[in-house]
Amino acid sequence: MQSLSIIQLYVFLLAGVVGYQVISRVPSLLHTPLMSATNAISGISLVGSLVAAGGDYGRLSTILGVVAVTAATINVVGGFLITDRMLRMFKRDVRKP
Amino acid sequence: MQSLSIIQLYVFLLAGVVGYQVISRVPSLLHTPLMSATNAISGISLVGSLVAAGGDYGRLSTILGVVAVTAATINVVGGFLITDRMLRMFKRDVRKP
Amino acid sequence: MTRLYLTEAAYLAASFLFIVGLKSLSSPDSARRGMQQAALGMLLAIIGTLIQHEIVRYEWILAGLAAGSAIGVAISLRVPMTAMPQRIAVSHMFGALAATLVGIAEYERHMEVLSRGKMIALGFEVLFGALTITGSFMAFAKLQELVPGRPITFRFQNIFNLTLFAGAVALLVALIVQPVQPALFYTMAALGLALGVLMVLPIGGADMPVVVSLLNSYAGLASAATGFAISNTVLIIAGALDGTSGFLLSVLMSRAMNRSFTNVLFGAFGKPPDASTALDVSKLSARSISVEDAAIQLAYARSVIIVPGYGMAVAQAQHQARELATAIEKRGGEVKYAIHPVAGRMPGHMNVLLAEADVPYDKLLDMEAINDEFERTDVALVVGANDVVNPAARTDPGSPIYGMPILNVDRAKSVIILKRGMSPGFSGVENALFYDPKTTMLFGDAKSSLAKLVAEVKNL
Amino acid sequence: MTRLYLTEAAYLAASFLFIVGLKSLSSPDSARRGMQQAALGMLLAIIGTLIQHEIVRYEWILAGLAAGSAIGVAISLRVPMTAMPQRIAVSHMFGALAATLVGIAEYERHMEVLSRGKMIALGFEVLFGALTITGSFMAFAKLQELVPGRPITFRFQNIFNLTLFAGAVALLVALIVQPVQPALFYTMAALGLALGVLMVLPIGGADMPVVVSLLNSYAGLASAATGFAISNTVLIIAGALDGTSGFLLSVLMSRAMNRSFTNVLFGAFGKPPDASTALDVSKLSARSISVEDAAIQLAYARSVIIVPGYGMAVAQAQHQARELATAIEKRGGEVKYAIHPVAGRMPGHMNVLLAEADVPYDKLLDMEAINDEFERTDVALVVGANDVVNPAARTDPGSPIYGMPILNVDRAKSVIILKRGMSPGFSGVENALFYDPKTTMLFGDAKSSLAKLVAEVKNL
Ligand SMILES: NC(=O)c1ccc[n+]([C@@H]2O[C@H](COP(=O)([O-])OP(=O)(O)OC[C@H]3O[C@@H](n4cnc5c(N)ncnc54)[C@H](OP(=O)(O)O)[C@@H]3O)[C@@H](O)[C@H]2O)c1
Ligand SMILES: NC(=O)c1ccc[n+]([C@@H]2O[C@H](COP(=O)([O-])OP(=O)(O)OC[C@H]3O[C@@H](n4cnc5c(N)ncnc54)[C@H](OP(=O)(O)O)[C@@H]3O)[C@@H](O)[C@H]2O)c1
Repeated sequence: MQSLSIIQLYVFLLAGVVGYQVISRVPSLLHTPLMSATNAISGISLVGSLVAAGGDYGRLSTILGVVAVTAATINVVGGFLITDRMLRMFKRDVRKP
Repeated sequence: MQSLSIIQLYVFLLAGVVGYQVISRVPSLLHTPLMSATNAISGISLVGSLVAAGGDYGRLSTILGVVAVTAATINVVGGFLITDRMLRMFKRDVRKP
Repeated sequence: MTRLYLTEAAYLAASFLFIVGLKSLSSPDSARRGMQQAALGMLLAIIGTLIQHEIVRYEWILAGLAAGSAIGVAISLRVPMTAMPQRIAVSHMFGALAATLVGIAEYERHMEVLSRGKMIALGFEVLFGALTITGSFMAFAKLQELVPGRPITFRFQNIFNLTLFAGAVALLVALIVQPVQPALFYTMAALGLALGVLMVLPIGGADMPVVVSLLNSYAGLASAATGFAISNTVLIIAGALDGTSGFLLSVLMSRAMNRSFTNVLFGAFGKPPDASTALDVSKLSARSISVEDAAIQLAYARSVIIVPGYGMAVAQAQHQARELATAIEKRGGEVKYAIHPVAGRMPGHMNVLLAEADVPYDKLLDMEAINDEFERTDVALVVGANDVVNPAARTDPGSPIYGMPILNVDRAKSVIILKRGMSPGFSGVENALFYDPKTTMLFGDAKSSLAKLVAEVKNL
Repeated sequence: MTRLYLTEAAYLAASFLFIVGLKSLSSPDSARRGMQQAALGMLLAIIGTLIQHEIVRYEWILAGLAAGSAIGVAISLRVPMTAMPQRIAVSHMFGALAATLVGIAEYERHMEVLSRGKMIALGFEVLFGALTITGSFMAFAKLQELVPGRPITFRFQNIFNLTLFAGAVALLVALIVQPVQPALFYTMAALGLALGVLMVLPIGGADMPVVVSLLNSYAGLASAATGFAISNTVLIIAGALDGTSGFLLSVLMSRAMNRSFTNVLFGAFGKPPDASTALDVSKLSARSISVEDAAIQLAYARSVIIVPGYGMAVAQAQHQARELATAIEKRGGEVKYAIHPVAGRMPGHMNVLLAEADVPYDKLLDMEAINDEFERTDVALVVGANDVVNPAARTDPGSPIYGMPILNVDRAKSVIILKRGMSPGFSGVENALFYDPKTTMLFGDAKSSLAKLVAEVKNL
């Protein structure tokens, strides 16, 4: 386990570096979509929720799980929808080539 | 073990992404130093060699290990020296502010 | 076994599709496709999870998914662009809620067998999660003006909050030493919830965006912690991405607002800075202008720069702004938009609004790009912007916005300012620009003023 | 336990210092410090390893470290900048050697207990390692001209090589199924060694740089594989970094040379393209110029662009080039350097040479930056460059260099070309520029020609 959680730490930090490099290149033009995009992605906790809801670990786990699934799904569906709605609005000047 | 080697794969790929992003921003001005820099860094296999050479895993391992240590050290020392020698040569125009 | 491989493959794909998606946001052309790929990644992650043997009953899951999707669609399709900040705030709440509940479930299940590492992860997950739930809700409430937007403060507030936080951390430590103490665990969660509220109370509504994206980063950290707790790599990666993103944005924001980030982090920020400023407006007077005259100026200008600000968002005047621009362009004038990094109330706020009004994004120029053009501009039309065009940021070291880079509106040949009255902007600082001889004020709600201008310009 | 933490901390620090170091290479100002930090990282990694309990005897280690350092210093301090490609090639050999030996040791030790995952890792490690050892050595030998630089080819070469490679892979698979087959293991290693040689044989000396950086990438992959085999994260990360870097560079190079990367990967590249070209030089004649006249042109030119090429490297004429530039500048002329991405024989070749001659790097302009300036330039002085200034790349679709972006030397008001004779460059293509009316040739070794020019210009 030991070494596993250490290497997980590496993953976390490396992902952080990647995130930093990627995000710092997003123009302010798209900062609002960025906010809702990361928001949608944070819905990934759905993955955890599914296990809690679907595995049979007793009543409590199921209840908590289902609520969690619902909440996370709102994030995912809502987040990606809104982001797409925003991004659809950004258009090039048609007159220019 | 299973999940360990999978997560190691993540580390490998994430590091690859980081590498890609970092390297693709190195100006051609510094491509030669870059080559020798990565070369020096590849001397990291020294870490593996040390264990082979210093642990007591019998004659063979020690011999192979020592040769490996020597070879890797050449890389590390030589690589960083040369890189530094090159980089030292790059100077701004003194007359300009 | 093979299933396990499938799941892992799905997670791997998801992780990289997320990265690809965020990378695509570096240009508006690639952005949409990229985010669709990210969504695909999410789908893969979900499927990958559902096929696991661990999962035995599906009915509940499907119920949850259905309900969630329904609500998600509902709250996403009609929300106006001006309501984005609160929309985003509220959904951080949902994300954090999920993470927290999962954390609790995990704890209840494994309490007895928790390794130290896992307990640390779970602790962080629940603490950050709880804090984000209430924090986000408060932010939402303030932005939605369910509760008064003004900062709510009391004596020793910071000390009090810090003490509570210390308490929570102490409990966490205790739990790490000996996990099987449910009482402590739930007290810690409760403290987290309390801290969330207390953290946001002293912050003015206008500063919420900083908080919101900070909470975004917390939500990210919470899911990353979940990842550590249930050793799920895609959670760790997605969490890390969100964590950095939220953090980076709030730093950028506070920097653009010329606030130190610590000042932002440690409460009491957002208190409207005491408006004691070099400028005494009592004996100054601003020239107001009639719609007709303003229309004439605009109609015959060769070059016009529109400077939108928070006021445009409040008035929802973006469509009228574009119509005016088109009208002027029809008459041969050239129109550009100058977007200040912190114009409005969230990063990129103006861009989204104007994009919504079909303004092509290559006409939205950011500060660096346009600041030198003001000299050569006949009319700068300021639509509900104030702080971002306030010369005090350049001239008056005493002013709270001193040092914040601003748009050089005052360098334009003439300036027309649309606002309802003389009241100051978010920072509470008086604006000398309003009293500048070449400035004229067109009072009234930005939307109606603009509509009138359009009509006039068309008739000329 | 604490030791284990120390080690892990050291590795973590090392990994990030490596990334920091490479990141710093994005600007010449930060580069040096950054690489020193990377070196520090390496030191940490070494110390972190030495403190492990696993390591019991130090005398051998110290011997190895001492010997390695001695050799490393020796072969690094005096090597001339022009010998960089072979210098780098040879050290890939050492890196790969280390990885391979470690792989063998691991195999001998754990053969019986190897998990499938580990066996895959070990296999890759040894295969790639062996291939890199001999490959790098061949590259070195060719660049050092110990063996003839020209491509050595025979019939069915590609098929033959591919078959061998397939064989090696087959052995690897067999080993994964049943690791305890030393015979197969060593045969695979041997095949790897053979493949390294065969892979490089058909490649012309001038193409070596592409191969060298490809081998850099292989060496990286080998160490990454080591990392997987002995589950050591810093090895994995460093390996991944090298892997991408080497791969990226060789792609960039072949692109700049207008070669598809597959064409580069699959042998038979580097064969001097059959010089059948639209241009028939038999009835053309180039105007040669005397040192005196050339000196006068240069001395009275208001603007001069020096275009260095492989010839300058061969002649080691970089110092004379700088002296000439200074002499011209003393007389009030303005001098710049135009650096083509693939001028010379390795990426950034010209930059390093001129930097060595104390040319400030902000006078080294790359193609994009300077190509428009040639129109406004009085004299373009081409020092041993050929392909990178060959108009055929623009005009002659039949030519092998067609489509490669070139420096617009032919747009300059007048051109002086320093080379020894009329022989073509690396690509073997005749160069119409030499016969252009406004071009004059100053024949002779670049170094001596430049030296003479300096003397003349000073005397004027
Ligand atoms: N963008 C971000 O991320 C962010 C985040 C947090 C804080 N902030 C802060 O927000 C401020 C943004 O500056 P800003 O210039 O855009 O806005 P501002 O300084 O807040 O000024 C907005 C102006 O619009 C006017 N207004 C309000 N409603 C209006 C309506 N319906 N019609 C016409 N005018 C109206 C107001 O004057 P009247 O009431 O007289 O009409 C007010 O002076 C900066 O101080 C920035 O630091 C930005
Ligand atoms: N940079 C890279 O990474 C890289 C890698 C692989 C291949 N390449 C290839 O290398 C070529 C580089 O082009 P280039 O224009 O720099 O060089 P080039 O095309 O190879 O031409 C070099 C010229 O220098 C002359 N020369 C040789 N020794 C000389 C000396 N001592 N004094 C004066 N002149 C001398 C030669 O003519 P004489 O013999 O008549 O003197 C030759 O024409 C490109 O084709 C590129 O694709 C580059």
